[in-house]
Amino acid sequence: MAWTRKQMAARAARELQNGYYVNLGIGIPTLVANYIPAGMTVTLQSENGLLGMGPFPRETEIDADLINAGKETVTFVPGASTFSSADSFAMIRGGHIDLAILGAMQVSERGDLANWMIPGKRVKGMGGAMDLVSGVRRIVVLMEHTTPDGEAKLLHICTLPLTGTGVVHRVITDLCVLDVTPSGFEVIEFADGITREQLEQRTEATLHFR
Amino acid sequence: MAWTRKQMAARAARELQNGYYVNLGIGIPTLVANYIPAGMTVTLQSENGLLGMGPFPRETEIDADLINAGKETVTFVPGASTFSSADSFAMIRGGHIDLAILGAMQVSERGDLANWMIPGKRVKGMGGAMDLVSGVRRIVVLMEHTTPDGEAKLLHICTLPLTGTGVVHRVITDLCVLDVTPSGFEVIEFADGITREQLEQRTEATLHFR
Amino acid sequence: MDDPGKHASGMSKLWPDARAALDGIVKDGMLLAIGGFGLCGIPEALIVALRDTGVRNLTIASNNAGVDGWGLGLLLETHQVKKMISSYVGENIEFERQYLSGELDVEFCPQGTLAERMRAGGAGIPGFYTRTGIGTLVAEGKEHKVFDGVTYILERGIQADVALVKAWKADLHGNLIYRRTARNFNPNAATCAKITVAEVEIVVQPGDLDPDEIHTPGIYVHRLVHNPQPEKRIEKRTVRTE
Amino acid sequence: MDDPGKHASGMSKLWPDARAALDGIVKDGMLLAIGGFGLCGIPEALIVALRDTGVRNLTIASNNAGVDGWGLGLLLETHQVKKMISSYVGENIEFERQYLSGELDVEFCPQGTLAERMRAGGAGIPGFYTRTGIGTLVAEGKEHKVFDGVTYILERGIQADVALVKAWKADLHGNLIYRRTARNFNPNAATCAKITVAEVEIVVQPGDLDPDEIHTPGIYVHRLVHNPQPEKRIEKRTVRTE
Repeated sequence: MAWTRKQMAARAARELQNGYYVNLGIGIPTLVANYIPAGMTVTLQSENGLLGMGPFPRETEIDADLINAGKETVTFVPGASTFSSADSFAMIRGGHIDLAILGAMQVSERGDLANWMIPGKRVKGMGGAMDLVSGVRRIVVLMEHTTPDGEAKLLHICTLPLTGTGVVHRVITDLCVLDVTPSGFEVIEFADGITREQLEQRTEATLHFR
Repeated sequence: MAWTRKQMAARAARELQNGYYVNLGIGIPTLVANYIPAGMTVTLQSENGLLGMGPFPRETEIDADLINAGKETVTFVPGASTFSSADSFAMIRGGHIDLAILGAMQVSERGDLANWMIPGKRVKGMGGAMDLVSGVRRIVVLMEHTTPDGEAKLLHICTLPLTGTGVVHRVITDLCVLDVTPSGFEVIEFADGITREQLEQRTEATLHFR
Repeated sequence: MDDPGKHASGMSKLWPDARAALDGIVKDGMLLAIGGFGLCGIPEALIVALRDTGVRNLTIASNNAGVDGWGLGLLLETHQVKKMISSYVGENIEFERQYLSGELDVEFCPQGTLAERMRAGGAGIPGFYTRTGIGTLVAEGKEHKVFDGVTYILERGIQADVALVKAWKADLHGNLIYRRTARNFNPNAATCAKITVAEVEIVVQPGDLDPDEIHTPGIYVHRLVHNPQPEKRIEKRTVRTE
Repeated sequence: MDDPGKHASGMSKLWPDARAALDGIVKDGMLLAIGGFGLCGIPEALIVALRDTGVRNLTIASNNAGVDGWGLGLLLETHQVKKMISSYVGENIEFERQYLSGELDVEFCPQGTLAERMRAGGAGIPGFYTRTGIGTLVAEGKEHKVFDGVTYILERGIQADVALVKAWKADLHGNLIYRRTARNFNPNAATCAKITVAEVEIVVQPGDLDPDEIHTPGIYVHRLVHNPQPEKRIEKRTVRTE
């Protein structure tokens, strides 16, 4: 059975390690913050200029000057720091963030990532996605295995405009977990009850199994 | 009669304008701070990371954490700010300082400046001088007209390793004030009693007179 | 001074209001750098005043383009903007309409590259190399260069004619302190323009701020506007209930 | 973790002393970035501890080289330094002797270029263009490039193995605040190394510092050493008498 969004987030939380500095993308990746194991210290970076992001505020704590990269009101935790956008992306570009967990539209078996633009549809811009994928040490993609229409998102070659090339290390979907290896996608975990055949049916890219 | 060091500093202070941000070099240029006209606001930058440098401290005010670029203990004035070396030189390189008044070993009639190194003698390094001459909007050199041995310092071409090329706008010596123009040095003021002939005698470069 | 109106008389940089502060310094066809991330930390009063000047054909470097009816959205409604240099413009229907119809030109620039381009422009750095955008549309037409076996692209510094920024607190010399994530692009925009105008909530005397706590030294700020009660609209009001 | 000892256990980054903090992270032949301007804002205890490790053939990027018998001068006396990357070394007789005799290699780097090279190295920028040094010895052998009719030279980012920095105050997460001009190169050195060790006078709990007043976020600091009473030698004690 496919993992729920919560199960996906919980699985992604297993990518975290004590002391990690982590950037979580918009959407399902945001949920990962709810599954940080007790006793583990993980510091969340928000690329608009906050290290040490906390949970959403209580109604009385709302502060218009304190938002995350998704423009949602947030809080900060003890030990937090704020900084300019240039300093924030110096941190990202310079390889100081241990891990980013991001959503995607497509991932290729070479680790190419597309998550910012669908030609002919509405163009919103890449925001900080290109900086994150080229700067953060480890990129984990967290996304549904296929589009709502059932189209494959794990491809030989991305057809959408790229966010970065050869940048993805691991993909966690609702069906499985895959590593991007020199020989392509290698499935390292299955969601309960998901079979090799089911995965191959919903994947355009070649899948390798251990 | 040649100007004294104090008179030179007083003359250099006439280069200041209200609201200016100024960097003063080590030696005679430091004295210029004593001649800022009353009622004029001039903010002094020290390239080790201070904007709004004040006078030397009283004995009781000495703070080892507060020095100028000459490594002397200083104070700061109300409205001062501190910053990192990268931020300090971003300010300098980016053209935000209105004026620097610096010492020199040699200046050429093309505005080349040499003030950091005498080959074969002790080599101390350029410090921030190269950054200052290439970044600050206007460079005024304040120096003795000749070396203590009577050698010319205003030359057709500098013989010492350069600090910058075509960077000097004006030179104030103990004998005169010169502008660097497209056709070379133009004398715009004489110290009291100094003659054209005396200047030419002590200058290797061609001098133009208005 | 080479830039008219660059320094206020004496050392008080405070101007009576946003309209007065922009008088004579903004012109048709200028390049402006404007701080803010979404609607957080935007110079609200200055944007309204900029609209009211009626200047046109502006190029604006700003991470976002506001929303319909607020922030930079106000300048889009009046067709005063010719081109945006932004990383994300997804919140604005009028923006999209003008962009798709060809009325508005957009240069998409990755967020970190945009911030660094502003910093570089202010720091006398005409160009720098970055991995960001390698292999994507962003890299097209840009110089590629290999350092230690890795390929980077050349990005250019941005030097604006005027910057409009929002800070929390200022002294009369223009030293600025920002608050929380309302800092964002403001310190970077403040450095990259010939003339920078800052809108602040609190104005204090020189000496009231500790030198070590100042985020933007006053040298970068030419005019100050006091707006004690900005609206500070919130785009996504999210709360936890437990 | 890819870098052994990079993160302390839990989130307290405090180590018992300077010697312990350097244990296992400094090795022969390493490139170190060290903060300080003259003797102001130098990590005194860490420099002594570095000497005591006995590591050799070091390359050190630091604006100055200390004085005879203090600061980096201590490491010159013991011949642990192979090369200095500095802007000004005029205060040190032993330095001069080793340099003139060829025992010590020196790369002179303009002060602002050195600071920017550290910042760039920490910011993922392998190279940037600057006017500084054009037409001088500094420009020799470097790529020249014209932007908008003006020539610039390419300077490289510095990425160090270890950085040693001095701050005034820290919390246990490694967030740093510097004091006055003791800030200088420290924030830039802190960002450019694989492992950064900070020596501080005051240690507080996370949450005791306001996020807006932090100069160096804790992400850049891997180990902290508490030195409550550094000597802080003054090179030129100048006073006014009136």
